[in-house]
Amino acid sequence: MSLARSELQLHRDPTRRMVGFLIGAMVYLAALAVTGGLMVGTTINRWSDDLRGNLTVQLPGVTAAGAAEATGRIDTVVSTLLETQGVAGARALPRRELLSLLERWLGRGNIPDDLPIPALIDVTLEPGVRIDLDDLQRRLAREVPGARISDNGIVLDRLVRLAHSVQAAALAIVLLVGLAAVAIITFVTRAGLAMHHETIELLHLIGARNNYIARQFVRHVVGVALVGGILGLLAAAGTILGLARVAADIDVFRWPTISLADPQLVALLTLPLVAAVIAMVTARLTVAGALRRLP
Amino acid sequence: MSLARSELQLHRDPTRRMVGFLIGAMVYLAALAVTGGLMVGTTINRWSDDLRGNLTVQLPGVTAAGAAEATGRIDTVVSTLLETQGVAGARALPRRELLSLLERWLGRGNIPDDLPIPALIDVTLEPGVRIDLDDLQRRLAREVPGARISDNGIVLDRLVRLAHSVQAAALAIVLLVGLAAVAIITFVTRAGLAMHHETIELLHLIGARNNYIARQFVRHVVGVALVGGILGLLAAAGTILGLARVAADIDVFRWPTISLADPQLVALLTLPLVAAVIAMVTARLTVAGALRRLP
Amino acid sequence: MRFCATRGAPEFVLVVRFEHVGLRYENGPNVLDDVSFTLEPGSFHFLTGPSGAGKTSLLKLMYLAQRPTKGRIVMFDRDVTAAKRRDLPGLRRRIGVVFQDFRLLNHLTALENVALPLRIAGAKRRQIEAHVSELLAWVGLSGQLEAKPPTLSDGEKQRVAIARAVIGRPRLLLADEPTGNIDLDQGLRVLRLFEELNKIGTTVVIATHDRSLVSTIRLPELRLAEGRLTVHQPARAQPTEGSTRAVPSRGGL
Amino acid sequence: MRFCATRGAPEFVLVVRFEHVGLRYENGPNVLDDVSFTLEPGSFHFLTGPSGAGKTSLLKLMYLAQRPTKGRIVMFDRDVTAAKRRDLPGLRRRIGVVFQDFRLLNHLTALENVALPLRIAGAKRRQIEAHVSELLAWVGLSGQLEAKPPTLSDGEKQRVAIARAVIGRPRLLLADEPTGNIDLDQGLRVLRLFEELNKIGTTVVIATHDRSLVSTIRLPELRLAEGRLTVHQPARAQPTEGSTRAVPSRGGL
Ligand SMILES: Nc1ncnc2c1ncn2[C@@H]1O[C@H](COP(=O)(O)OP(=O)(O)OP(=O)(O)O)[C@@H](O)[C@H]1O
Ligand SMILES: Nc1ncnc2c1ncn2[C@@H]1O[C@H](COP(=O)(O)OP(=O)(O)OP(=O)(O)O)[C@@H](O)[C@H]1O
Ligand SMILES: [Mg+2]
Ligand SMILES: [Mg+2]
Repeated sequence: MSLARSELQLHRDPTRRMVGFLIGAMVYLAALAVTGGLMVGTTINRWSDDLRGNLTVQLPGVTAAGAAEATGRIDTVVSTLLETQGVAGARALPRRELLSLLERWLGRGNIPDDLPIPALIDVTLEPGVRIDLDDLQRRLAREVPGARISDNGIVLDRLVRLAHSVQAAALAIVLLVGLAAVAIITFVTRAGLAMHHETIELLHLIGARNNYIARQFVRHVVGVALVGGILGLLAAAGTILGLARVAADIDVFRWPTISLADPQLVALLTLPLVAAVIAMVTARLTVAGALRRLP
Repeated sequence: MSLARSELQLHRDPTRRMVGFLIGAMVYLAALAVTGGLMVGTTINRWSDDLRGNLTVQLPGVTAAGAAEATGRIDTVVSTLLETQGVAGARALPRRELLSLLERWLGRGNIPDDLPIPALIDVTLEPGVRIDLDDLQRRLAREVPGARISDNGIVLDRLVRLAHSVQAAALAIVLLVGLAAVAIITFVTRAGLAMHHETIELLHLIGARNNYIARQFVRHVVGVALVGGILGLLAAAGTILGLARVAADIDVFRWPTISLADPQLVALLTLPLVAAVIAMVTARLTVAGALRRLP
Repeated sequence: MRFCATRGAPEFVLVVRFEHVGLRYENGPNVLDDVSFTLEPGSFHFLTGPSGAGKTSLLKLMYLAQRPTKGRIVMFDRDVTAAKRRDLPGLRRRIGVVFQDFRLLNHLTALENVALPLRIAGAKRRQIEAHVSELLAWVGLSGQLEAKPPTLSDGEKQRVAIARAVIGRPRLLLADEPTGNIDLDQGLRVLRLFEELNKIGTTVVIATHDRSLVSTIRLPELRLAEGRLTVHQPARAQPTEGSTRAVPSRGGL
Repeated sequence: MRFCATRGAPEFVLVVRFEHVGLRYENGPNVLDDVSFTLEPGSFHFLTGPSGAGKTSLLKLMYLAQRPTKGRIVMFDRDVTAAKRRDLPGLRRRIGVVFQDFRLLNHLTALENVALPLRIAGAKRRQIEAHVSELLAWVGLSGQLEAKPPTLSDGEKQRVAIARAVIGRPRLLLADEPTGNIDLDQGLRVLRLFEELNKIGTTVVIATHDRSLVSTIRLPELRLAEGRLTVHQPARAQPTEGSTRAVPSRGGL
């Protein structure tokens, strides 16, 4: 002979497992979408970072014999570049490096010593700085006739556009999953309340205050949402780590290695809390609405 | 004064919108996952197709002057290649093409006529055939001294592994969404039936046959699932077309252009039907279970 | 209200026969101990007993909502304790029940609620409507054909429940406290409806503790007490029109 | 059953006062037309009228489940037609209601159902249990403290509903057909419970069409017919112990 904790006995509710499951599923999907979005965004940012703020300055080709003589010209160009505002660094690609690049096309050992190979100078720009390329070109050509700037602008532009598209898509997916979560929690909570309508009405009629009634529902829904959300997050973490292991094997695309210490991923840990808050607000509003319709 | 169509009046059910929405959401997610999986799979297959069954044969470089003389040697190699079992085609890369490739590295106009440029022959293999490269190499070198085969094996291997991983991930996601859909429909149907328990019991007591009762639920759930599923599919189609438009702008990665006539995408059209079948089976089993518990 | 169709020879010899029936709900005490009785076609009985005696439980056994823990029950000449599940709906359709708690479907109108047994039996929609609204008018609800149960008073709900029980002209009518929520005038009117049905061959059992009802209309009485059932014949003939062809039942025990 | 605590001066002069109250449900006819009456502390009335007369509707107005379409209602000296929503729970806790359809919570035991009003008022768990089980024993349900309503007979449910209505020692007790499902013996026992409460100052209104109840216990009668209410005094003093201090109410009209 004993009295139950709560007269609504919501923990014996048939909708309980459903609410938990759905919230878990939504947290899972949201976590995957966020991670996916972050990953793709980071990857593309890296790709474009590699290019952004990169110029190549090209000097007329010299044969192996004239290489020593060319070094002076290269140094002139490099120092001019380094004096230019916005240039972070300038490095001449060693002839060996160029030769190995050429070998890809010409075949190993096929490059005659008398092939005039242009000197390439890799220029790094300070982030966010836009340089007047025309002016630079003119100045360089004055110092070393034949020096030309080749810009990676087009490729860069494409990548930046892609990065934005992908990030927009990721954001859209996260929003979508979030909306779905809100909708589902609302529906499920409403259905739950519809089931308990008679109980709510009776409690109301025998003098229970709105708060007394709402509190029980809110406590229940929040508990279920937290548990479901945490389970969903754990499942998502499992999936992400699994994918990360696979991705680590494949460096073709330079996927970033995923680290769970990443601050943006740490933000994912709040997802169950977000779900719980959504659940709480929904439940409170729904109960309040149901009670307002009572006399 | 008129009699309603169905005594259960399920179409006025509060769970109706929830069932429709959830099924729509699941179909939406499943459609996106399937499409995404197909797209990534197709893309990687194309990439690897470009490489799979591709060999490059390289002949010693010749200068512009010696080009005419080299043509004979190239023809010899090509005909030898075409006689080899498993070779589908062989094409000498025109000197102009090679030059334009080189210009990327050497700078436009920097290539002297006397630069000995190797001749490259692009060999396509019949799909699925593995050729004894060592033997081929020996035979070619006999015909034209200095001819060498360069294999893309390593890159190919990587891409095939990546393709498999991505396809496995896509499959896992589709399965997951499918399972979630089944679980959700089951839960929602059960909750709906719990709400209607008294109606079912009364109909049973006044002599309705199980079929009569189950039919109404099944008809209702299937209708809702179909409508929800179709709406979900339409939403998914909208999303996919939107993404396709964005992707079409970006050919950096050679995403395949998505055509909704693709047979695999046409298969997506069956998703609402699949959802309806899942709903039907779930509803029928649940009602049968509920009725079995009655006297 | 007249039930026009009368049949010739009855389709069965016995409507209900209980043989040493016992019933207990899981881990409760015996509600029915050893109950035996027989109801013949066209008989009319009261079922009385104090609250909790098992009147509703006994009716449940008769409308096949409950299986006995022991003993044998024969309904319409068939042993229902051994019957297959798929044969039960056919038997149930011959039985009309006025549930103590009404069991109306809240989302349907009064008209639709009463029409249910006809719909289940597959009757035509046209026929149903005329028939149902005539009956509802007879129980005084002609103004509330389209009202849903939540907007009806309890007496009105009870009358809808009664109409639903009799609409299909059942062979056996089981009414559980059918006048508990209506006043004596309407109660007598309802009893007259039951008598009309009884006249065309329906066997009627009315569970009640309304002693004023039992004493006004003298009918044989099945009395339940402490899990046992005894049959009591009324002291003298019925004081009403004499139309209730109550056949004395050969009660068990 | 004794309600030990008695209070000194009553906290209010009037328990209920209706002034020209009218009620109609949306697009229906007027259920109540122009009803005026006053219930003083410690009075005891029957509320009678044919089925559908509006008895339950009148009680609903009194337990604040319905607002009148016109007129003014004063409860415990407060005009409830003008009261703020957040003041209503306090008023409702002074009122005990036996609903015609019981309204027990199916997932709670009899004990927990009866304990509800005490829980809502914030009573200690220990106190609740002893008190509740004593009351349940008094209505004859000591063996079913842990039973859930679906496993109770209708008479048993009604007694649980009665226990829940009186457990909080309300100032106003409204009982809608409280003896409809129990036999006369138990009905009189329940009435004695109400009389005990009435003795310590509770105002009691019992809606019923059970004429035998009304004629056994002579109490002033609020009679509802065609939307109007008239007050009838009993022909002579109460034949029961004479303990029901029924104060003649100054009825309206
Ligand atoms: N929520 C509602 N909406 C519309 N009409 C209603 C509603 N509740 C009651 N009514 C109507 O109001 C009238 C009075 O109903 P009420 O329940 O007050 O009667 P009553 O006197 O309690 O009858 P009974 O003795 O049968 O319980 C009835 O005709 C009923 O149909
Ligand atoms: N489903 C059930 N599970 C367990 N016990 C039950 C169940 N239904 C009824 N009982 C118990 O069986 C006994 C008889 O119940 P029943 O409803 O048959 O009584 P009754 O004669 O109809 O009473 P009333 O006049 O109050 O309706 C009661 O004590 C009740 O508590
Ligand atoms: Mg009963
Ligand atoms: Mg009423």
